[in-house]
Amino acid sequence: MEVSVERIHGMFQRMLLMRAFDEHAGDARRANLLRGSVHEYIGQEAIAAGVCAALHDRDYLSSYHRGHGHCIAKGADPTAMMLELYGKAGGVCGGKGGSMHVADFSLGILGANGVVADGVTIAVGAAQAVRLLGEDRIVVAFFGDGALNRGPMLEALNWARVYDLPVLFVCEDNGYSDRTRTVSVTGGPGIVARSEAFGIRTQSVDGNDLIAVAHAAAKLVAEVRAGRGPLFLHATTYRWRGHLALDKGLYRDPAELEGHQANDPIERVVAWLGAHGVTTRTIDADRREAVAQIEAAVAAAQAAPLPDAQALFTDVQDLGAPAWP
Amino acid sequence: MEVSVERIHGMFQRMLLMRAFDEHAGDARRANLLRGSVHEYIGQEAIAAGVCAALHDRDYLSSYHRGHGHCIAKGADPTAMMLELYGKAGGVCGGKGGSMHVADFSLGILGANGVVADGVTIAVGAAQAVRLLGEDRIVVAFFGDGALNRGPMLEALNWARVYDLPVLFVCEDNGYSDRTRTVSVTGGPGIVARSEAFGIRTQSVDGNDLIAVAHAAAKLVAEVRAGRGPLFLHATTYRWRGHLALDKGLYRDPAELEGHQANDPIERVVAWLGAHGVTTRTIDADRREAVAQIEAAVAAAQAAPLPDAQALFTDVQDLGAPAWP
Amino acid sequence: MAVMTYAQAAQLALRQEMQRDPRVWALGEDLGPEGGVAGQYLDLQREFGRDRIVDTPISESTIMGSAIGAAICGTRPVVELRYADFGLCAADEIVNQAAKARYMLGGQVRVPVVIRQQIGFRDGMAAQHSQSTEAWWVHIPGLVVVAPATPSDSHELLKAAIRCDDPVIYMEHKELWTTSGEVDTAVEPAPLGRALVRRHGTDLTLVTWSGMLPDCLAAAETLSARGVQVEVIDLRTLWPWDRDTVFGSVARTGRLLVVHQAVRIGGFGAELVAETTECLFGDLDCAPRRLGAPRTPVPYSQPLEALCRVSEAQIVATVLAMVGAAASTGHR
Amino acid sequence: MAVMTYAQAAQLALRQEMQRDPRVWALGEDLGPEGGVAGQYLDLQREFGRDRIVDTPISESTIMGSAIGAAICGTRPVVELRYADFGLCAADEIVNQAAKARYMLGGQVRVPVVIRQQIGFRDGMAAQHSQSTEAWWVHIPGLVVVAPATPSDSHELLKAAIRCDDPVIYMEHKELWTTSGEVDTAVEPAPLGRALVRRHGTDLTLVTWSGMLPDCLAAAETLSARGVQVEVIDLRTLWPWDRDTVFGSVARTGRLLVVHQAVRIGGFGAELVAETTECLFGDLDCAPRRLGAPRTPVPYSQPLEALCRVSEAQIVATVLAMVGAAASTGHR
Ligand SMILES: Cc1ncc(C[n+]2csc(CCOP(=O)(O)OP(=O)(O)O)c2C)c(N)n1
Ligand SMILES: Cc1ncc(C[n+]2csc(CCOP(=O)(O)OP(=O)(O)O)c2C)c(N)n1
Ligand SMILES: [Mg+2]
Ligand SMILES: [Mg+2]
Repeated sequence: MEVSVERIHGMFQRMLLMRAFDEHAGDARRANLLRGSVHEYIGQEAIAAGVCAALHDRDYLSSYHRGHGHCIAKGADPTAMMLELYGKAGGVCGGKGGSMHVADFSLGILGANGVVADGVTIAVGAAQAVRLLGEDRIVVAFFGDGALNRGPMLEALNWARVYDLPVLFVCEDNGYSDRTRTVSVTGGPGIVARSEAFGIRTQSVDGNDLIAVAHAAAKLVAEVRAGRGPLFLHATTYRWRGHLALDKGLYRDPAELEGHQANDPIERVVAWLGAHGVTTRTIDADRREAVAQIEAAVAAAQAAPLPDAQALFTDVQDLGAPAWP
Repeated sequence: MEVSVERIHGMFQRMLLMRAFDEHAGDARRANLLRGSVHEYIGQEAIAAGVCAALHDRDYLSSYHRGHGHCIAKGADPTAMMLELYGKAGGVCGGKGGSMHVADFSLGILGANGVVADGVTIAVGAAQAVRLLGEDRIVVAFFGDGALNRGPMLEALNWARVYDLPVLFVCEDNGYSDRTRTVSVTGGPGIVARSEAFGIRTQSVDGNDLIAVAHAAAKLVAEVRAGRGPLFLHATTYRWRGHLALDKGLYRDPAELEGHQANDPIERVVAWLGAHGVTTRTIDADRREAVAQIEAAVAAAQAAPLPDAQALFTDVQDLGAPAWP
Repeated sequence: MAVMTYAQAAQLALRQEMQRDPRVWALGEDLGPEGGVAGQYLDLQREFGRDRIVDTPISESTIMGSAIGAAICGTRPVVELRYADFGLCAADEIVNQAAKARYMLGGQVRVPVVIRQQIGFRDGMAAQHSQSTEAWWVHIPGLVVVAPATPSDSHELLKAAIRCDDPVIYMEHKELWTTSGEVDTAVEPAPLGRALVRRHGTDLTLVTWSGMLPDCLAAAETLSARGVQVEVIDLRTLWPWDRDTVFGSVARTGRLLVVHQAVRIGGFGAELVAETTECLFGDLDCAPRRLGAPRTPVPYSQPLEALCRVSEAQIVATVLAMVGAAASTGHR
Repeated sequence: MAVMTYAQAAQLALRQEMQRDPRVWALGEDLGPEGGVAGQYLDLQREFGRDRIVDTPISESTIMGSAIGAAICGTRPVVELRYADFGLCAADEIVNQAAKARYMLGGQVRVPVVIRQQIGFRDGMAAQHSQSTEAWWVHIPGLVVVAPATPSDSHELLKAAIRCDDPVIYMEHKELWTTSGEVDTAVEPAPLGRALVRRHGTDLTLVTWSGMLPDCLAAAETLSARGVQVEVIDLRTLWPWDRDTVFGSVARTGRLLVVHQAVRIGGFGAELVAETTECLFGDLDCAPRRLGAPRTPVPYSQPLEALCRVSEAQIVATVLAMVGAAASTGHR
């Protein structure tokens, strides 16, 4: 399956947007303009971009705490997302969710999630709904390497196989579970052995190589769509920032970080695009465009109104008053 | 490692005791002399007998809902157990636990357990205590094939490997998870693939062949004792009765049951003992002795007093009254 | 109208809802082979197939998590968690996902899932199979909590729960499965949140639900013979509970007693007493009281388990004390 | 005596207990690298090694289950579950195993485990990282529930919890980590179950704990200036709670207000109000009241989160209403 230069170029533009979005989100959190936990996706962008390019709008996507990139890759509006991070009324979740719960259901994005692995059990259920309703969709579940030690994650792998569900599992293996090196708390031969032990065919890929991810995802998504799922993509990568914006990442050797920064997934695409005839001028324009788009989103977010007090009480549940006198 | 005829004979006697115990327990439950859930171990006795013969008294054992056999195999007093099933004051747990919670801590038996797989997480913790206290003990965790689909079970496998704990996992694979055929809800190549995916060396054995189980267990226990654990024993077997005493097992093909009854682990040892010089007369005496011992236990249990009302309030916790006026 | 058991009524309700709406389905352990632990799914797999009555692995977290995913994606799952005790294996999914998804996502989704968890003592099931955890769920924003006490409600309330667009914790009582009574099989489900006055009375308001209803009615009968007329309210829905009915009654009787099988300390009775006291303090003729299990795990042995149960005699004695105490101090 | 933060006091307590008793150890996610999310384990792995300050996989069920096994086999584990929200991932192990093992096994074992779960709002942590679930644990037989509000208690109560032979749910408040105060570093831990009167008063008894204590004290200050003297009781241990102190105070003041950050409906305030009403009905001058969060998930956006908080102004207004109401109707 060949992925065209044009399509790679489109994915690259999304990567730039993700990068710019999280550059701002992290800085804004450190400046206390945002609240709560903000997990930057910086360094991992090729995975979301490559995988989501293989999806249709109607396909479902479930994400985890590091979820901004997946939303952008699936087509969510960065402005509405930025409003959400700023807790504004016009945010994708009306300001009630924040960074850990960004979602856009109109694009099949079931949401980021604050509990490790819970998004994966939700994803296999979404696939069951697809099956039951006879719909033509597939489900992609993103999660980190740390999730593979949580029971519900492992249950969900079994579940997908038992019911032969149309799910593509995508593990973003950045080597860390919060401040702990995942290998130090993960027994046995590793992630691929685990998914295969549940009968789920698994492919590994260099998650910093957009072209490789895009090819692998195109193939796997087509297979899942054809009913040959569930399948599993294991993508190795690295997160440049701390676990979350307020974590300085001091437990890591600076040399380790530098090594990985030299392997910037964005610059690797830049090189590839250059080799395939895209000019530096075009790429520079892309970069400016991404930054400009995020700047506009930030400006809009900062100018937007906060939610009305009564929003506190809406969408709790239909029955019963949230507060009795 | 050779296991002597004498030792096999001793294990055989324990098997007879288990069988007689659960013959009575099942009947007594069906006659409403007992209460609650009673899970008979009938047909699986070779596993407990063979594994526990390799253990010292000080070794820890954790069990699950089908726990009578493991207790007897580890040396628990069938009379105190029977009192427990009859809810009597002198029961191993003072009548407060019942069939699903039989335990004898003085023999390292941490207890049967009413929640699938929870005993396994407890077992790996026991092994951590052993390590921390520098004790010379190992831990054996028994569980069923259905448990391999529960997250905590899978987490515990990882856990034991991460900390290299002295645990022997023993899966009693009787093909059923309650009324459901386990294979119908278990994806992938199966149980052995799962434990190995967590880096735990696994051996399969015919669980109805006492000699095979005893040999395998002796070897594995010695390895765990020598610090080469955790290890995993996968023993295939079959339960003759329903999932619990009140389940008639109508979801099974009678032919299936008959086939397995022809493979009675007890009669297989009888044949082996015969071939190794143990006389029919001795074996008949063994059978009578086991039945007599259980009859005596039942008589004692039926005659024993019920707990005093105040037992309701003891051993809840040191602080705070369980019932304020 | 037909006479049937609480279990049969539950089976009928699910069957009717599945016939009515193809998006309704059920999942859990052992629903197919013998129709669930109480036959409440009997024959349904035969009628609707293995895709709509789904036998699952022993994976409570994923049973619950997948139902949430399926609910937000357009279906209406009925989750069978068996005992409320095992419901705790899915507490995270229930509380952190099912109850909050609609709110956290700013109303983009709804989570129409029914979460069945059996509660209560039955015949020596002991500490890990006897708990009544309704108070936990009432405390969690986003959840509806329902507990039917009769065959008729077993039918009607399950239908109502299935049609509810929010997650419903649906608690059936193990001892009620085999009770039988009249069921209007053609009934349209009543709205959730309405209590029923099971017996009218003027002297004291007794609020109860689920497995304690029969004992409360028996106690009321005994008390009636002794000249004390107790109004027995079956709450049916615990969240939101029917303030109008309870407050209206307490305003008339001046006395409130709540009876439940759950542990008394921290039970839902505390909320009912606290809220009623806050709102109707001036109308109360005596201190409202609660009866429930002592704060001990549930023991196996029959006489000990029996001591954990609120007995008819205890209800009678408590009511008499309350009525007598009030009589002796007079209206304040 | 030394001045230190609540987090430092917690670190010191654990350190002292680990020095004192080699059976004490701790386990949880990320305890080593930076000493836990609030530095409450800072440097301890360096001092005690990786076998006693254990970094774990993200496996809440097994973190909890293994600690139970280790506790019944002779050690005294301190479990770090991080946020109370994730504590729900181990609800089964806490409720069905830790709380019941001693009882179910007829007293053969004890489960000396401290289960740390951080509660409360902090700075937009939103719906899955802000819950206060103390009411759940109070309802479960077998558990002790502790919630320190000051650096001194962060030190003293953690030590007491570690020495307790039963499972202790130990709830630290996220907003308190950085508060500082005097700590008697050489203190022997006081027994659990004792409240502290943080401020004496005659007009109303305000019972609170954990993160709401500072707001309650501030409100009491404001009220004092307006001539209303509020007695502020810091409960410290929620189960068993200190009836003598609370009842003694309410018997004097005739008025009870409970303030907590947890959701008001079904919160532990309900138990305190219900029990006090049952026992002291005749002493009450007005209806006891409770303040807590509305029954909504915790929203992210700052102004919405702020609305979920019980504010000083709300406390002041409620106290004034209670005192005024009583004043207008007079002693009854
Ligand atoms: C059940 C649960 N336990 C713990 C946490 C705290 N936590 C948040 S993210 C994280 C590490 C996750 O690592 P990984 O899955 O590899 O994702 P990454 O952050 O590396 O992208 C932890 C422990 C949580 N959110 N949920
Ligand atoms: C967490 C949990 N879920 C469900 C149950 C109900 N249950 C009890 S035993 C059992 C089947 C267990 O099968 P397996 O582990 O193979 O053991 P077996 O009964 O075959 O010996 C089930 C589902 C339970 N006890 N705990
Ligand atoms: Mg990671
Ligand atoms: Mg089995």
